[in-house]
Amino acid sequence: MKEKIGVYICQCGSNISDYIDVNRVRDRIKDCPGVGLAKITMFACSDSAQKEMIEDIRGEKLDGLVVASCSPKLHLATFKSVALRAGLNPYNYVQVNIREQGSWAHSDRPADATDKAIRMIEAGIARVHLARPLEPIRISTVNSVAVIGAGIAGLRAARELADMGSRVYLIEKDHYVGGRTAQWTDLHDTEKSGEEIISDLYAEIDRREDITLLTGATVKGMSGSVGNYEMEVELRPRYIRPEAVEERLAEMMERCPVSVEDDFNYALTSRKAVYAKYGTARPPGPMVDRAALEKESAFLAEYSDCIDLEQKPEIKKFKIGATILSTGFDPYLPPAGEYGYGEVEGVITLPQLKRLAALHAGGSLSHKGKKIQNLVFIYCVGSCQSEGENKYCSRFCCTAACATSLALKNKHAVRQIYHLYRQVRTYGKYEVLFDEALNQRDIFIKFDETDPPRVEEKEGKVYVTVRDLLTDGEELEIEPDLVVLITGMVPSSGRARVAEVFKAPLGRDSFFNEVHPKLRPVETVIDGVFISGACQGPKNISESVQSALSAASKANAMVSRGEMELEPTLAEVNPEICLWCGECESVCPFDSVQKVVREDKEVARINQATCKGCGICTPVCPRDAIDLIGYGNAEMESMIDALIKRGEDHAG
Amino acid sequence: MKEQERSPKMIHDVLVIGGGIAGEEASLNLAHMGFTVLLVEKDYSIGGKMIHLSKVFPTLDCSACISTPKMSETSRHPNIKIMTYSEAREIKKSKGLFEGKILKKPRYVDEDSCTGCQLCEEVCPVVVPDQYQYNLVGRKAVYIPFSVALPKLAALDIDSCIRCGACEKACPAGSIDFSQEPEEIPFQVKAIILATGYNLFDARKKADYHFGQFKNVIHAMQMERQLVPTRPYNNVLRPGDGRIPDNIAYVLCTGSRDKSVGNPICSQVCCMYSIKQAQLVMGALPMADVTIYYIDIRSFGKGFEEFYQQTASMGVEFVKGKIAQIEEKENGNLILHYEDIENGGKPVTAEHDMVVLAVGLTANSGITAEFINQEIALDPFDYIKPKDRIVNPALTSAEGVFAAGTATGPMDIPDTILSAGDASAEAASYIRRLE
Amino acid sequence: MHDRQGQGPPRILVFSTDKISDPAIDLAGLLKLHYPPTIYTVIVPCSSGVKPRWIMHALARGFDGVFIAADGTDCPYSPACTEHTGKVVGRTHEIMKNHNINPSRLRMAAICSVCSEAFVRQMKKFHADLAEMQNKTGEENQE
Amino acid sequence: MKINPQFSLDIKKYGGMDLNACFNCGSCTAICPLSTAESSFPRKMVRASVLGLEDKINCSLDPWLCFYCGECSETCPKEADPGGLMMALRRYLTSLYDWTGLSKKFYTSHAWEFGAIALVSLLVITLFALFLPPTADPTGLLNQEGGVKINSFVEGMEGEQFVGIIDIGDWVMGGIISLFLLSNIFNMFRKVLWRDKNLKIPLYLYLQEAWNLFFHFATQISFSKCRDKGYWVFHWLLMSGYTLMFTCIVILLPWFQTEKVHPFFHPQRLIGYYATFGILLATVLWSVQRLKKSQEKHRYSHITDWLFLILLFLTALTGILVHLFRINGMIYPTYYTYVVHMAILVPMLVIEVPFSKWTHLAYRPVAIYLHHLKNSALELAQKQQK
Repeated sequence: MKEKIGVYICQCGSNISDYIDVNRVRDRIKDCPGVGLAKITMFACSDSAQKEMIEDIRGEKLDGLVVASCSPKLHLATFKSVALRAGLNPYNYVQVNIREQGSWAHSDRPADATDKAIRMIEAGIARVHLARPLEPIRISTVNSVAVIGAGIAGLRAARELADMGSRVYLIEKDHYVGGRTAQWTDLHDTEKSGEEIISDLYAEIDRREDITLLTGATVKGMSGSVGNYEMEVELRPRYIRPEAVEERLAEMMERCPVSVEDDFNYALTSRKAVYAKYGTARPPGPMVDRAALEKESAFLAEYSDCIDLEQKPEIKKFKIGATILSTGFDPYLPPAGEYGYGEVEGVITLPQLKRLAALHAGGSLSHKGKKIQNLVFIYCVGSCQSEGENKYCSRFCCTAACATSLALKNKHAVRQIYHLYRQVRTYGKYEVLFDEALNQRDIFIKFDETDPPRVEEKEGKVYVTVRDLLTDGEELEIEPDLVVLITGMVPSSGRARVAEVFKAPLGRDSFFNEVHPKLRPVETVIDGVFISGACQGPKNISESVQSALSAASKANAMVSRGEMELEPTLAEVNPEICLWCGECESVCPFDSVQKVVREDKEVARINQATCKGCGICTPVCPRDAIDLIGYGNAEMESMIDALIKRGEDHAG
Repeated sequence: MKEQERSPKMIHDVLVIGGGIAGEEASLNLAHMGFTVLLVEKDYSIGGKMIHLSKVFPTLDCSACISTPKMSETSRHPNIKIMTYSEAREIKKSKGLFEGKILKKPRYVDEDSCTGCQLCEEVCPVVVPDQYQYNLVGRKAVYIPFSVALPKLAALDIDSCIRCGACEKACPAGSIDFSQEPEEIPFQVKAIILATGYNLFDARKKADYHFGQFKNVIHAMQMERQLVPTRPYNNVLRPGDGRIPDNIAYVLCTGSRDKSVGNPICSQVCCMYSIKQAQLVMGALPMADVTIYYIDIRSFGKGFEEFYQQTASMGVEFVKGKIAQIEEKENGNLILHYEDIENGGKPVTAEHDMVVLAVGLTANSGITAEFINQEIALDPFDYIKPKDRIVNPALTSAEGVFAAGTATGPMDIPDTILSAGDASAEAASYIRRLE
Repeated sequence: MHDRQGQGPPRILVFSTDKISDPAIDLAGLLKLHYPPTIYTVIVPCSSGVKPRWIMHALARGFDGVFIAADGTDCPYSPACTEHTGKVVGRTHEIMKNHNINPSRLRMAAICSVCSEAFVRQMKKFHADLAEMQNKTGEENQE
Repeated sequence: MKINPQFSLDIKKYGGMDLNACFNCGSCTAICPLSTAESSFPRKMVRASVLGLEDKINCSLDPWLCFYCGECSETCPKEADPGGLMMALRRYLTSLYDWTGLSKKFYTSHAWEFGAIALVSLLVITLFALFLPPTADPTGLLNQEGGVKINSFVEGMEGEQFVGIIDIGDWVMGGIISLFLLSNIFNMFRKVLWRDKNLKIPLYLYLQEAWNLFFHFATQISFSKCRDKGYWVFHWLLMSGYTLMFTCIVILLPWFQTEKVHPFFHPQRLIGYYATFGILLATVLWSVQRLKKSQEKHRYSHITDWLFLILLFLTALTGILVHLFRINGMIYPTYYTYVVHMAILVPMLVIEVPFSKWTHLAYRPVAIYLHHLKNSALELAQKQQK
């Protein structure tokens, strides 16, 4: 039992004290058994408050610390470090969350919130009373990082990590790198095309020995713990014989009898079943669309020197210290009928338009044989849906639409572009692009979400009618050659599986969720799993790269020192009681329970290096012989007692 | 500490200029990676603009709760040396290294002995407008800059000091030192990160809004100060007469997207901070009406649109129309002129008892003039221009010099953190490549 | 043993998990989604680690209900978490029956890390149900 | 409604250069002292021009209700120059009302504008040249006060006879100008009010609202609402001087252009001095401002703005020179300058008044009249509905 516990009640500015009567709380707490000091502070996390705590701990010789403030997710580490600096074992410290689960949750009932805060702090005190001083477990870390996804974010993160001295495994599910950036030709920030940027980055990565690029690769599993993960990856073959002669390959590709929709061009064109994703796709060389070609036995026989359908997937395993997810996004795919998509000919999406422009490099546009001179852009397709699933704004699309419009007019002899928008969000310096689009006489028409434009086909022509909020709600009619839906970003289809393998949580918008947008924007709640680029939320290329490099610096800082500290809150077996039944071993997800013989008795023992402290083993023990350190029966039950006791005292 | 300052040259891996959130984040990242950092801040305290904010969008957690631990961690880290009230001068590159001087301006208070007890502040007879409270209230000539300043030491503002000597007598530690002179300390680093942040748009430039003339027209930072826990009036008040306002207007795009005042670009944060303040005002003054006058609402970041919709559903009114001019009534109320574009497009007026100008951001890139043999290119709006925005977003036109945060353009805090992370990564790999 | 039964609003003990359901409860506070203030959380690493004896202890000491905010499929530790937590609940239900305690005073639901609305809904429902149970017991006692 | 993006290109020819930059913030309309709920401008006109909604523009009176103080353009965050667009729309509408098509030619083609002026000038000079040089004996050309007999420079023609001929010419010219102008005004009326078949205007309203026409013509009171009150004063000086002078030379020529030099305080001379002073002052001032481009409304000058100012200025200047030469008995300078004066005055009147910038002297008050008429009719209809 502790004798002198310091309790600090944070007002959090007014976040807590507006609803919780902190003076009342202090008055209740200060006389609790074992409490040596109870103070109210404006910002417990501020430097001056931290200094004060340190002085108190040293001066008053406190043996326990309770900080009642915000969620421990924010500041557990902050106050642990306070304890450490003051010479108090950090495990003698408990943070009580009276903000998120106190003042904020019950701002409608301040008196009850105050009562709840008192009980929660008393529970915290009860816990500190029983706390054991612990030392962190030091483990060695592998200075290598897996980067999942080789789009622009993944490629950049990989190069930077290698530059900073980490070994990198760059894992791409596709057979070629580049992701969405390769599909994007005109980038208003640079003279280079997306393809060129990807080729340049590939060349840099290709010549580095400390980066292993695995394409056609799927992560099958990840085991181990932060600093020492083991990753298992399956590599799918390209079905091309490595020894095949280049001329033969070229000939084969040309003579391939089967064509399928080309998804690189979003089905605007078709491609052969033996193909490279695009002309300069990297890593170079063709691949075989097995499903499409399987039945063409004559062709397969003729080119048996090139094609080998017998190639088998290969499994690779390697050790990593941390991983960065950069699995990107998918363009929103409108359901058939949304603004005539899939029903009216001449309705395409923005990514399709970009490919269309790429296919007509330097010339005038045409779509399905029709010359394109007048286009209607409809904004916010799949974004900002107040009724639909995607409540969020996709961020990049307004700017992309304006930039595309400029490129179309400059390079593709387009005559007129109409932008049907809700709010123009060319934020920051991108406003210049909006300005330029206006000045090239683009017409911007503002519509209301509840009264969207109508796209109709009459006698083979497309008509768009829209009610313009800027012209007294006048109904305007346009007869464009092409309607382009400015589609937003949705999380990539593969992210659910990735989330499953890495346990990375998804947010309300289904993108990967960061711990905190400002404190830890590229970290997830899973130690050693970072997120970067558009898999965390819509971003343009430059922003994706910034977040990728940010994640790279965090990952490198985590693994490059060769060792790190782990939480010592692990499971613990009481060998006196244990009679080895194996129940705990059967439920442990990490194979951390071993049978050992101790004093002629078979008992269970926990492997400290692999135990993650989940506690799944604790309830299954028929003799109640396993506890999680810090979550023992005494601690839990004394906390429960504190929460319920003196029921009438605080009420009202 | 003193000894190190007297040493002929401070040698570190990286010089980070600017101790706001971007500079702190970049410094910490580098320190965690094992590099040594010299962090130079021109003001008395690190923390930049963010430390003065109330709560931050879209999560509404308090800004101080995010800033102060970061400030504290930065100041504690053994790899980081902080110099406040200092400026980098005459930066030259020779043989792949950057050399220059740090000008340490006199604080007139001895940093080692001052305990921040504020006794000097109590006795000082001079009162001048407090720049940290955006002139809403006064401060003394010798003062602790603000309550969560770091270092929390007194500073003496020699320009307003009348040299009465009262503080000297009152200081128990004898820390007041009028004899301090500017000091120049040479430094040598391998890379430089510019994190000099931004300036607030000077609202007086938009003459039709009469900021500075009409008492109840304030700018958003002044409102921000009225909403923080350490707020000067302990409530939201009209500066004109100290009344609690009940009908507040937000004028968006004050000094942004406006060629008539020389800033054609969007400031990226004003829509969101206004929406956030509207929510906070609704909390602080439940009876008050809040109206936001906008051109376009730019809630583009993660969770922003949802935050905007939530605010609208709380009853904050959003009106499309830019405020053209503001007039003052005798009772201090304000008449706002705008065109009600979405309802017939009529020129209308609205009366509010307080107006908050959502001022934009402007560039603060004066530091580039201190580079002697390197040119740091600027964009047309005077922000530091990235050399290669797509592939190396933090790299400036000078090799080894990187930019983080709002030094490169307007951006919000989450973007700033990412940008700072990027700058630290690029600087780290640049140094590793040097080695 | 059940000295508090029938007095004041029902009290609920929630076992939340550090990485999954507790963030959701935090988020509920952040979004000012109100729920009854007589709901208290105790954080555990994983919902599969809750011991039946703790639940019984809480009920014995006067909690009207216990709620396990489970990790479900989001569990960072075990893909079988739902199953494990389910077993804990099942076993506890058995013990409750043996002690003549209404098993519906223990509930479990998976609360993902952003399922704050679901959490508040669950809490309001549970709270109302427990209040109804109290009334019934009260009436029975009166008879 | 169909959009016509080409319209904004067309309007560029009339001087509307930057309208496409507009992002519809509405600050122009909000700052405009003349914009009202019934007729809100200039943003709506900018919007209609960008979209090319000609139906909306062609029937609109709003451009005429704008007095171009320039505040809208000064405050415009996109520098889209809404004031300049309103000016351009006035030129466009002038062309639209003008059934001869000449206005359009003058506004959109330098060749036509300069050509027409030169042609009329030449015609005038030729006419006079037929009679020049004046009589060989200069003795009879001075009156008893020692001044030049202005009307006696045609040999063998009495002064009164000469004035009579010129007077008839003036009446004919005035008649022709009026014919064009009135028919154009009728055209304006047709486009603005007739087009709207739902609008029923009882006859008495026409009479009831007629005072607006004269009141606004005489006072230009709308101008006084602009921030810069000085502009109104100068404009009024110019306008009143011009109107007096026009009346004197077209209607009262025999009284005005006498052989006898009247004493200084004679109304004829006072009116002449007042008018010349007003015209000279305003034209010089505005020319300087247009050159300095210090004020928004003077930043972008269309060629027709300059021609108008220059012709007016030169007319007044030559007029005053004729007068000075005359009272000082300088015979030949008087006559030659008179010819030059006429060679400037006549094209100024026949080109500018019915077809170009000067048309606004008629369109503005008529527009205000029609505006009031329309509003009264709408009010009436509303009352009747109730």
